[in-house]
Order: sequence, then C-alpha cells, then structure tokens
Amino acid sequence: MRVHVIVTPKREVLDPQGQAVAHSLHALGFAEVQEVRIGKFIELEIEESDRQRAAARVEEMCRRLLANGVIEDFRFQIEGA
Amino acid sequence: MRVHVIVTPKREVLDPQGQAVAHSLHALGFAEVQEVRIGKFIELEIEESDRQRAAARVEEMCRRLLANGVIEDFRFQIEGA
Amino acid sequence: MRWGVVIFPGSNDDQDALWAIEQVLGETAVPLWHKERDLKGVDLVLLPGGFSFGDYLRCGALARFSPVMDSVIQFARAGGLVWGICNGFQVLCEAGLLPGALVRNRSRRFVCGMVNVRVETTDTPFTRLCRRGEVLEIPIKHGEGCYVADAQTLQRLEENHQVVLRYVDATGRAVEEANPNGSLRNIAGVVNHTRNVFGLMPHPEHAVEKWMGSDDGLKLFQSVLSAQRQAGSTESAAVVPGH
Amino acid sequence: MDLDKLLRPVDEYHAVEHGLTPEEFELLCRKLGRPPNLVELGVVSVMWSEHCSYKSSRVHLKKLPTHGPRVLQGPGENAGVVDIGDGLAVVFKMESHNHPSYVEPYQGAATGVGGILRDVFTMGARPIASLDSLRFGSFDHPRTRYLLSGVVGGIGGYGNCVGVPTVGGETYFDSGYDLNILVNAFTLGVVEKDRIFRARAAGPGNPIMYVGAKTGRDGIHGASLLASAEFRGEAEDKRPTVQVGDPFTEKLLLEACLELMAHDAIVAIQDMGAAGLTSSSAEMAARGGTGVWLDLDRVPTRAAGMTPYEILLSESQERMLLVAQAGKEEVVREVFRKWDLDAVVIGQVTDDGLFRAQFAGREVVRLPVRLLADDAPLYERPVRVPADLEERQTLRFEDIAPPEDWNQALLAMLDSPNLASKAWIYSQYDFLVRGNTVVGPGSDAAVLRIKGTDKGIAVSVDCNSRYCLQDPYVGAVIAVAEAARNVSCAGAEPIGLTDCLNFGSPEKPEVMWQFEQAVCGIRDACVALEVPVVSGNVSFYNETEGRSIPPTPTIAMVGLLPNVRHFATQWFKEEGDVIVLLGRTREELGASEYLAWVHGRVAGVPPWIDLALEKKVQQVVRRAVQDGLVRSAHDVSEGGLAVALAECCMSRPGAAMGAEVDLPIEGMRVDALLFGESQSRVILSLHRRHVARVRDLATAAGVPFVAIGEVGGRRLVIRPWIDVPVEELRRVWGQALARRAEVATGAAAG
Ligand SMILES: Nc1ncnc2c1ncn2[C@@H]1O[C@H](COP(=O)(O)OP(=O)(O)O)[C@@H](O)[C@H]1O
Ligand SMILES: [Mg+2]
Repeated sequence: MRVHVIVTPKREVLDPQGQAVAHSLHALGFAEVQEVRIGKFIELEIEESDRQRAAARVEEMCRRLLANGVIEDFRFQIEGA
Repeated sequence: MRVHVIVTPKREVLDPQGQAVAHSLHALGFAEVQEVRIGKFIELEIEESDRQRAAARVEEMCRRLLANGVIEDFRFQIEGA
Repeated sequence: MRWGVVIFPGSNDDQDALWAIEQVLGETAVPLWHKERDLKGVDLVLLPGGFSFGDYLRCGALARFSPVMDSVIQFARAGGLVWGICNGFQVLCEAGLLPGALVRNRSRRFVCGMVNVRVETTDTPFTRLCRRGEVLEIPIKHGEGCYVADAQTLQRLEENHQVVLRYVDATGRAVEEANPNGSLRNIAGVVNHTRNVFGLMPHPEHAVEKWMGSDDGLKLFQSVLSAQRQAGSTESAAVVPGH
Repeated sequence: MDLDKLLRPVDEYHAVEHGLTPEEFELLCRKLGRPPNLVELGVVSVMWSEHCSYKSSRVHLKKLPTHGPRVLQGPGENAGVVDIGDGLAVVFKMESHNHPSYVEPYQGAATGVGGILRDVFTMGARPIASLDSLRFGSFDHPRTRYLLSGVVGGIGGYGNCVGVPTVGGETYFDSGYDLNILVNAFTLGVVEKDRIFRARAAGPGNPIMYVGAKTGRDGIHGASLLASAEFRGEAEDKRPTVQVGDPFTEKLLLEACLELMAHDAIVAIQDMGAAGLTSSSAEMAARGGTGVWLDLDRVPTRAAGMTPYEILLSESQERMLLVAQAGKEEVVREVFRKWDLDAVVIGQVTDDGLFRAQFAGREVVRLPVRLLADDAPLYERPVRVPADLEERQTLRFEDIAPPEDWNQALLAMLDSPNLASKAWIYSQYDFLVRGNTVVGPGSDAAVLRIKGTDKGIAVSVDCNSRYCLQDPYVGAVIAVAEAARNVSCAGAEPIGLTDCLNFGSPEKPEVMWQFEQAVCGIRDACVALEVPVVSGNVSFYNETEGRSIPPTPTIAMVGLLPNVRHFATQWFKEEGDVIVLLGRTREELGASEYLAWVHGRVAGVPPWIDLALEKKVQQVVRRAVQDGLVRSAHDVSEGGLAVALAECCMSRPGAAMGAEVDLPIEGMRVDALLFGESQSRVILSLHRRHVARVRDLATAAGVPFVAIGEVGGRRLVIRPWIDVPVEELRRVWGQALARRAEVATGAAAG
C-alpha cells in the first residue's frame, strides 16, 4: 500500500529556505503570499495489507529515520486501500 | 488561506535520495518498504479569500518558480476554507 | 574585450572569475550587480559559481529571476556570448537558456576535487583553441551537478554536437568510475543550439595558474578571446537591447 | 505575557536553576545591593557562566605567552591578529561547538562554522580559510556514523555556501568521545593593518544598531545550559529550540559588513554569539568602559510574544550588533539595504556604566556593566593527580608480542580510521573557492597565497588526545610541536597559534589537574618555539554520565612563507630522489596508535620530546624548503616511520610512487622502529645533488641526518620487513574511512 509522509520544520525553528522563497515570490509580484514553509514529501510503497500494522510501522520509520525529531515534525496518510 | 503544494521528481528522473532512504530503511529492518520517492512539501499562507483566484495564482507560482517542469511534477490543495 | 561577471547574492567564485580575467588574462572585467539591468556593453556575460540565493528551493531557481537575468536572456537570444560556470550553469538551465537540469549528485554528497574532462567539440567559441578529444584537468566542487535531460533532448544534444565536455578517466575514456556526480552520458558541459550559450560544472577559473595545480582552464578563456577577436569585437555588444 | 512576574525579585532557587551556586547568588545580591529580577538573573547567569566568564580557567590562561613582535592583538578580542608585513595582518581564532553538534550534528556543526566566521570578519578581516578539528566515538558506537556524516555535512553545507574554503583539519575516532564528540572550528582572515575593527562601544550617544536575522527562541540558555551545566545525556528533553544556520544570510552579512567597514560610519562591531544580545552588548560596553541602553521592543523578532528574557538570551544565528557614529545611521542602512538586510537602531551607548534594557516602556534590566564583565567570580579550583595515572603509564615491552607478518601489520595500521585517508571528509568541502589554495587538504599543512604579495600562509591543527590522557603536560607540548612541525614541513615559519581546550568538568580535581598540566605544556612549548598564543577558547563540561572526554587541547598553528612559490608537500615526486630522515628514533611504543589499534591497549607514556632539538629540526626543514633543496617534506606522527613512508607514497595525486628503504637503526624492537612515534622526525625527498647541502645544514644545526633510501618503483620496500605494492596500501588506506562511514545511517534522510 502507498503511504504519504509529510515532514515539516517545527513551527519555532528557523526555515531559511521558506523565507528565501517567500522573498522571491514577492519579487515576482505574488504580494498575497504571507508565509512559506518548506518541508519534505516522502512517498512510501510498502508491502503490507493491514492498515493498523502499516500505521505502526510507518510511525516507527518516521521516528527512527524519516524525520529529525530535534527540528522536524511529521505526519502521514495511508492511501485509501 | 493555506495552500499545500507537493512537488515530486518525475518518474523517469532518478531519485538518489529516495533510493538511499529505501536502502537505510531496509538496513533498519523495514523489509516491507518497496519504493521511496522524495519530494518537497511547500506550505503557503496567502491572503486571498476567493478559492478560484487562489488556485489560479498558486498554479502560476508553481509553473514559474516552485517546480521545475524539466524534472518535477506538482500538485496542490487549498485547505478547506 | 569586455567580460561581464554577474554578481548574485551568494555568488562565491565571482572573485575567482574576475581574477582569471583581469590578473591572468589581462583583460577588462566588468562586475554586473544582479539588481541592475544594464549590461554595460560587455562582449560576454559570465555567470559565476557559488550558491546564489543560498541555492534554496533549487540551485539557480531564485537567481533566475534577478533583474539582470532579463537582460542576459535578451543578450543571449541576440547571439551574445553567455557562459555559466557551476552555479551559473544551473541558473542557465533554470532560465531555459540551456536544455536539461542539474540535480543532486548520485552520491548525495558535495564533491570537491580535480577531474578530467574531454573536449567533445571545438566548434564553439569556448573551445575553439582546444583539440577535439583533448583531456583537460579542471576541478569540480558541487553538490548538484548531476546533469539530466529526457531521451529526446539527449539525442538532440548528441546529434547537434552540443555536448562540449564529458567526464573521463586519465586515459580519456568516458567510463562510469570517472563520473563524479552521476551525470547522464558523463556530460560535464553543454552549449545551446546556436552555440553562444555555454554551461559547465567544472571550474576553469580555478585552473588558470600552473604552479597552483593546473592551467588547463585557461584554454577556454583564450578560446573566447580568439573567437571575439575574429568576430571583430564591435557588433555583439551593439545588438544588446536596452542600450 | 505577565511582565510583572518577570520583574519580581528572585531567590536562590531560581539562581540555582540558572546554574549559579548559592555563593555566586549571594555575591550577586551583595554587589547589586538587592536581589535581581528574573530577566536580570538570566543576563547574569549567562555572563557568569563558564562559557562567557572563563571563571575556572582564567587563572591558568594567564600563564600563556601572548606577546611577540608580530602580535597586533592578543586574546581578549573576537580573534587574535598577527602582522605578516606588506601592511597586512592575519586574524584567526578557533572555537568549539561540541554539545550542540552532539544534539543535532548537522546544524550544530554548521552554526559552529558560522560563529567562528563572524568572529573573524567582525574584526574587518576577509576570511580566506577554515579548518575543522573533529573527535568522534569509535565506529562500534551506534551513533558514530550518524554524527560523522551529520557534522561533516554541516561544516561543508555552511562553509561551502558562505564561500570560505575549508582547507584542512584533523579527525580522530576514540571511544572516549562516544557520548561527547568534539567539533572545533578555525577560521583565518586577512585584513589591512590599519583597518582592524575592535568591539569597544565608545562615544556616549552613539546609536547601537542590530543587523541580520530576526531573533527567535533559538538556543535560549544554550550558552549557560549546554556549555555550563553538565550534560547528562538527557539533552533531548532540556533542549530549547535548536539553532538552525542560514549560511546565505551569513554570506550577505559578511559582504555587507566588510563593505560597511570601508566607510567611516561605525565605531565598534560585534557578532551575537552565545548569549546573543546580552553578551555582545555587555562586552562591547565593558571594553569601551561605557554603558548601554537597549529598547527591546525595537529588536526584530521572528516568533510572536517573545519576552524580554527571551530576546536578551536568544542565540539566533547570523546577527551582528554595531555601534554607529551618531548621524551615520543612514550610511549603515544604505549598505545593508543593498544586501537586502535590515539595520535597526535598538539602543544607545551611555556614560553611566550601566547595562539597561527597557521593554513595553518599563525598565526590565538595570545592572552595572562591571558586575557582568569583571565581577564574575574567579576560581582557583583544586587539582589532583588521577589515582590510576601511574598504573596507566606503566608499559612493559615484554607484554607486547610483535606481529609475525610486517606487511599485514602495516596494512592493518593503514586500515585504522585514525590513520586512514580523510579524503571522504575533505572532498565534501570546497577547499578551492577564492583561489588562494596552493596546498589543500591531504598534506601536513595547507598553504594559501596572500594575493598582492609574494607571501603565503600555512596552517595546521593538531592534538593527540591519547598522549594527553597518558600525560597532559607532554601531550600538550607535543600538540604545539607537531602543529609547528607540520607548518614547517610546508616551508613556513610559525608566527602564532590559537587553541581550543576541550576538557571535562572543572569541578573534578583530576580534570582540573589535566587542564593545568596542559596549559603549562602549551606555555613551555610556545616559549621554546617562540610562538605566541593570540586567541583561544575553553570548553569545559565535556562529559556524559560522569565520564570525561580525554583531555583535548587542540592547537591550530599559523605559519608564514616569505615566498609562497617555495613550499613543500608531503608526497614523493621523482624517481631516483634520495630519501632522508631527520631526527632521532627511540624505542618508544607508549600511547601509540600501534599499541591501541593492533594490541588494543592504551598504556605507557607519550614519546619523549626535546624542544631544543624540535626547534632545530624545524629550522633545518624550513631552510631546506625555502632554498628549494627538497621536493617533499613529511613529519612522522601517528603510526610512526612505516606509516609516514607509506603516506609519502600513497598521498601523491595521480599514479602511485614507490620507495626502497633501509633503516640503519640498530638496537630496538622492530615494531618500535616501524610504528613507534618518536617526535621531532621529518622525512625529506630530494635530488642527489642537494644531499650534501642538506646534510651540512643538518649537521651544522646538530640535527641527526640519515639517507635511508630512494624514491622509485611501484612498491614500498622497507628492508627486510616490508614489501607491498603501493596501490594495495593505497586501496586499504583510501577505503578505511569511506567503508565505515557509508553503511546506511539515519543521516540518509538529511
Ligand atoms: N576534518 C577534516 N577536515 C579537513 N581536512 C582534514 C580533516 N581531517 C583530516 N584532514 C586532512 O587530512 C590530512 C591528514 O590529516 P592528519 O593525519 O591529521 O595529518 P597530520 O598527521 O600530518 O597532522 C591533512 O591534510 C588534514 O588537513
Ligand atoms: Mg603531519
């Protein structure tokens, strides 16, 4: 089954990349842009039929590898089976 | 309103980062992982009440700056108003 | 000849390009601040290496929208010589002046060191003084130097001899072990179809003094000079829009 | 927020929470004539922290020789300054970022580089080179790989982006650092002698301006918590928001500050490092003998609702504080605007000698500057020789069984992560940008040209902490000697050094003894070799779960080449060149890499060192290199003669170059001869026709000189024990680190 993991910089943590992009969008005339935060989008293809178990495993993957708990938050979504 | 943009590497473009992560996940014992693709998750906070107009603008931001059509696909989602 | 060197916020090797042009070649270098559209009548625009705008989002993606780039694009379309080194190459790809894109190195690590590149065509203003098949020793230093393009584009590049440089081993063979970043077909540098816009990942401006390692990069600078002399330097600057 | 809460007088409980002792709190109240409020307590606690006040180390650091004919600025400013002639000076310093790098290796190391860069360009110097000195745990420890790739990634990610080349460093792996790695960053810059900027807030009425990144809740209490409170492995919980580096903003700051300094618009400038706004403004006032008044409402903030406490203690990166000349504010704004940076007036220099801050129209801090800067307590902490020292220092040779196969022994040595090629690390660093790199990483010292002159600078960073563990005094002497030797091998004369003293808790008498011994060692070596200490940094509390790191007094040496075109590298160049060994070889194995790696033992005392001989050897090498008599020079360090000879063959760029060697040295164990680490030895290779002249130089100076062989072939032959193809040596040596580093790790996601 397919899982989408989203990893974002913690709210309080500086996101220089997001700032730079916001700055450029303004320069390009997109004045309506107020804030930009940039994170990772991770698409996992896993062999697992049980959603429960899948969720538990992905949770563990995020904690151990996919997200850096010190500066990042994560959330994920299991694609409708 | 808040918009989530997802930028992913085109299928045919190789994604060394995704491969490396898949490899590490296997090394960590997550044998069920078959494929990993890594893209960007961009969160935009924009001052715009009209969803139609917002969509058009974001579409333009993606074409002009947020994604590189040569190597990336993009899609976005406007958070429920 | 007047060499324009664009300075973006985050350009680092701009100073090295200026040094090579002024101190080594003894030519006139004109710094071009990214916020200004005026190209000051230069005969060539060089986009230097570095991390323009921090390389945030994608390398070259933000620099591509600096005011100066509008003029550079017009200049290139009008046949002016435009030369992108490393980050400059990335900017040119983002700006659509060169085909393809540069993505993260296959190793996922920044790589700095000397490489061998083979001259694939001398039919460009940037390599006309080289020999075809000649191997040049020039350093690289980048994290996103893996050249990619779709099959048709690669096909076209080969057919029109737009691949200018390829990574090779010391004996000149374009083998996988000699490929420092995973670039398709070991491509290190390409020109556009009108052959006036050139981008490469290696840093010729860092190979201009033998006693410091290599002066093979000088050949590229000197090629441009001779091309310019032959073209009879006058026009190219004159056709620049905005003058 | 409830401002009143913050402004209430605090008691001892709060003080202790802030890392002050009851005695220190009592002293504070006495000096102040009242108890401080919470904001003031925060300010004092960081200013009185070990990190900012050097309260445990100052009495010892006083012993270091800090003067010399070339010294323009010794310790006390942001960095040291040494005259190199031609109207130019070099500015350099080294700093630790150990704990943050353990908590978050990439960002910790990155912000460490950012901090040291600011220390240098703050003084008006253009940074031209960085070095990094790294200590990791053994590869057996599960976290080591992750920390290694994170730290190296962070140093490269930041330094490469800012455009300052990382041209050298050192890297060691030792289980003593498993839970407390070391990341020491060094930067050197060049400045015109008469345009050096100092951080002295002068001229009451002058505006204080804030430049650079906005202030967030980054690393609040980082300085006092991470650097002063013993680290108990629970950092994850205690952690404030981790600082994230923004090298792009740093690059803009760097260019903007240097551009601004060309105008006559500023009086003083100082980066906001540890304890940010508080220490930068207080230190500037202290140095200038003035006071400061800050309006915290004007400080640009990133997070909503920040309290004055947070604003004053935030450690957000890429921020500078400067004192402009009254009336020149617009000049300052103009320059920063060009670089898309905001410069905001946030206060004023005053003449009342007070550190005052207001917030929401109320005065939230009112403290004498002297109290913060000068009245911090000073400790002469008790010292005690470790009880087990003597036992650890005893080594009976007969217990050490020599290997059967010397070829295998050499290959095994080259597979040690400590002796292995460090190319996996330094190839991730841009060591070329700015076009001054004559010799990059991979030789004893890096060499940089100084544009506009014939001169060059050589730099090397060294410390063998195993030596220091077995004898901190001798270990420190050797650290200075080896750093100087490396620089001399490049042909440069040592002109100054900076140190970074990494130790455990000063509250432990054994650690304090190590510290005292090390400082004495540095002092004696500096006096003997006539090298001043111009800047430095102390990092205490490097311990986890009560376990201290091996004492690690890292030394970064800076040398001057009169003619940069006359330099030497360590590798053999030409077939038929004669190989010469300078110096004396003793039967020594104590604290050697051989003993640790092959026999799994850390025992005995470090090699003997005679500083008088050391000095002469270095003089001879420099003369020989500068007179163009030698084609290569390499000092013999960890791994001894056999490893050094192997390095002369393997480290050569391009095709390998072999050597045939006979060691006419009698009366000692073969392993001591091949792998012993006797000091003050250098391997030269030179053309036959120069042999006589170099021999004369050596004998005149009383330096032992032996021709031991010839360069050539594709094998390294050390008769009768070793005979291996150089390519085989190179394969093992070249792969040893990469092989271990590249096993899949958590860092992959980064
Ligand atoms: N962390 C590092 N960063 C950059 N260069 C390094 C690093 N570690 C080691 N090096 C380089 O690798 C080479 C060998 O290091 P080292 O064995 O410490 O040399 P030496 O024993 O002569 O002091 C030197 O050129 C050094 O600059
Ligand atoms: Mg050495």
